[in-house]
Amino acid sequence: MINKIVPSLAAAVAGIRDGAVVLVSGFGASGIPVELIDALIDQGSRDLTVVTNNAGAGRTDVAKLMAMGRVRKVVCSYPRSAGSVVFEELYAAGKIELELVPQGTLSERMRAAGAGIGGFYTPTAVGTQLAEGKEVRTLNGRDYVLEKPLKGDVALIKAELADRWGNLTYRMAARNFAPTMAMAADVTVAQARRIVDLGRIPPEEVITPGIFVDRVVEVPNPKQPGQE
Amino acid sequence: MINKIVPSLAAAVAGIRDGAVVLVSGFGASGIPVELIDALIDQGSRDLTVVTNNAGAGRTDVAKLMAMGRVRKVVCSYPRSAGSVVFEELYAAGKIELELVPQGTLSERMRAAGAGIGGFYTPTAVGTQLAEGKEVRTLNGRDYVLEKPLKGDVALIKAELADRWGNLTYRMAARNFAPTMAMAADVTVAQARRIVDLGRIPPEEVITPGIFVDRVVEVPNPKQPGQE
Amino acid sequence: MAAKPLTRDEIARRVGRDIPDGAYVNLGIGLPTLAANYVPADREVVYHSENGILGMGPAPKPGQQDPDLINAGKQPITLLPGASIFHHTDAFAMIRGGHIDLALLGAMQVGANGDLANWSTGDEKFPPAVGGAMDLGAGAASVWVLMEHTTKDGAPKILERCTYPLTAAGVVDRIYTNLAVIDVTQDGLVVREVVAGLEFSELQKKTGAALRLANDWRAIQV
Amino acid sequence: MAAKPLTRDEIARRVGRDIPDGAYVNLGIGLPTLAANYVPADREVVYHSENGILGMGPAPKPGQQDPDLINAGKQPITLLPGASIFHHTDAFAMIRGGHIDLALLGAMQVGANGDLANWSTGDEKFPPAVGGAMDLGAGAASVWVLMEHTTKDGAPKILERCTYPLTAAGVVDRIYTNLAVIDVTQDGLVVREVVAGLEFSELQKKTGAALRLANDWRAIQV
Repeated sequence: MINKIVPSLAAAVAGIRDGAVVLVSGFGASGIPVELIDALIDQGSRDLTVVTNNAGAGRTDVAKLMAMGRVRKVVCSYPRSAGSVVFEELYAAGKIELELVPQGTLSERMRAAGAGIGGFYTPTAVGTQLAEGKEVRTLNGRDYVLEKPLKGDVALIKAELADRWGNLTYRMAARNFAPTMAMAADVTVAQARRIVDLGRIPPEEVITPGIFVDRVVEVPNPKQPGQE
Repeated sequence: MINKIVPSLAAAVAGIRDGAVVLVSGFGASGIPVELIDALIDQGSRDLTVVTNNAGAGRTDVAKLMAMGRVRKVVCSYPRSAGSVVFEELYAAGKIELELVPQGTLSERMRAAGAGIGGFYTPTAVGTQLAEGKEVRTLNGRDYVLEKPLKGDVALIKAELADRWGNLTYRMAARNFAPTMAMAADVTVAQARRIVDLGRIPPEEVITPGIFVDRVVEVPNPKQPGQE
Repeated sequence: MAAKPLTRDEIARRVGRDIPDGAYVNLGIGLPTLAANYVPADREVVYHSENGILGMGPAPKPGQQDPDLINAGKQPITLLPGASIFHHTDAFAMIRGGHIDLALLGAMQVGANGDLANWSTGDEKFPPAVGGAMDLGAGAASVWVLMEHTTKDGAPKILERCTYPLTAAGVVDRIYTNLAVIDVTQDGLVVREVVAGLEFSELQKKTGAALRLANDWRAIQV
Repeated sequence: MAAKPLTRDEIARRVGRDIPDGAYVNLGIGLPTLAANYVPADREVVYHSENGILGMGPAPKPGQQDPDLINAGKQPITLLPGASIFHHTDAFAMIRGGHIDLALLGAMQVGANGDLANWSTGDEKFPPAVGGAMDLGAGAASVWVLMEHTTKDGAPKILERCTYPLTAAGVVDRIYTNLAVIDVTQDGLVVREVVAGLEFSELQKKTGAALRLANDWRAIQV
């Protein structure tokens, strides 16, 4: 029998190793898996690479993980959101590494990892600093940069409904990076507002098929980032 | 005001030029836009390149278009379905060109065209005849073939619900190639079983957002391929 | 008559008039987002957001904000009938694939060759942040820049070549400033409209690249 | 005792027993599809189809076929609770991305090096057709081949190197035939099971590549 439901947040993040690449869903405050991040904080792994669009806000969740010195490197498109004070302090002090990636390239690189694509040519960033050191190639009369897949050891994502096979739906634009990150990690962990019986999510309405999901934990009243 | 609804099948296929690359949705008999193909037959354009998974069955729709000598080339993965007699005859007589593409590569090449990707590296077909003449490259220790985007001048697809903005849903696995083909063509034409008022398709249930769709025509009782 | 530069609202109003009926439009943070308020009521425009939304409507009434309905600037939005939700990778497929008809972006500098600089001053005190700017620059079918004509210190932001790090090369089609409306053409910068009372020679002085006044130029109407 | 080769049903039955609980499995057309009927009832296996389905169930009752629920062989199928529908590009992302644990495929030839040939005999009278075979060969985490041990003419289908055009190089992990179960290892072909009554030397004669009998080999139980 397939049962991806785990009984606790601790079980959901168990086994994340030091040095792991952790993909974290969310855009701004929407879609951030706050409870899973808190569980990761408690879990204790260190030297992490965190891939996420923004670099945390305030002093909670991702920002807290960084403030604890647990994050070696951030891969993101926009680390300078309102309130990204922790990241800015660490960056200014040279205590955290940043790989800045254009937002669409960030998403496409994770999609490539999930879809078995070894690399792709994108017009984004051609002629800019973010293409420096990368192969540029003219294809069909246009210049493109070669970008490589970005794979996670773990993805932490926030869903709305889930079932024991790991099928997921999302709430409105909280969907953002989650379906792509689910494809791109060796172990994908979803917190869902509600776990429903198998078959309750109509097949045509499943957004992330369970094949991409390894663990599901129910979090009925998820916190917004920054909420204590 | 945005109104992509056209009043007739003839209007839906108007303007397709001789020599056009036409993407046609469907897998087996499921998702084939029979009425749009019939309208294309009546429309008269010639020297077409048809991109579709199978190469027609029986002597109707795509097979009929080929039998009329209107198709110069077929790009597909599996031209030898049960009953693909017309294609086989034309192929044996050297009267039609075939570009055989692995099914996943076919879909991914159209996705690349739709997503602005200039090329991608896939492990599919490495070391086979279908990689001959193509660049092979080792990335991260594995061999990949470079594949190029496959763009349509027109896509003809079959949908379930549509609205005047061109938002679409599909019926079960009739979805198959349609969402990808919708992205990949300059002009995407959808026949829909039912046109509904704007807002009737819940935002989270839209499968193909209207941005990828140019014309919608209602076909309330679509024929199955082969049905006279 | 003394020239009176446009206010931010007036720039937005001027741009709003040019957004075509039926267009798929991505709005940058700030001034570009304002422009949506000034599109004539008889036009239907579909607004796109990088986080997976098409069909954004006006801001919600106070108390009706939904934390999962926000735009790229993280402001709360509403959905219009006909809206759709999709994931980030699809949102950027729309951008990169040329499906967005028009991106309205802010800028720090624009080159006479259409180069866009709007993500970094190169100041290494701050961590760099790019968001979707490079994707939009490279991918949108048309790019219009909305900005003040000069910096707060009066330095020109329109230059022969950008001095700040580029966002995308040769992509800007049109520039709307508080002083002028300027097309970026293969033959250089062509001034279509000038704020009332401003001499062309004055405009040229505030601009770091050669301008040419269109034969049919006129005063900006707001 | 005279050796009695397995029937098609018996091959399917033998394979069914090896499909692990919880696996995501893609079934090729024909014999592989039969194997699903013989998975022990206490296992839950999720079947994938290239046309965008996960969670296929048994064939529908007559009269209950849905033309839009078909498998890769275009046969009508049903959906189990927990099934999901997605588009073709996502279906192949699952394949190419290594998310399919196991592909059961038919073959014309298999090489001792794991090479798979199952799409073309090279005969130019017929148009070639490949479908998803190359994607599955290259992408699935494990590939098991189900086939007759020899051609109808008695020629071996397991060879040192395939003579037919390849589908994928070095991808086959295990071969189930009507005579034996054979693992493809880095040290060559290792026979795990042999049909009752067949001498190893006889099996070797019907095989175009060197076989090694596993120490713990046994008779195939069906």
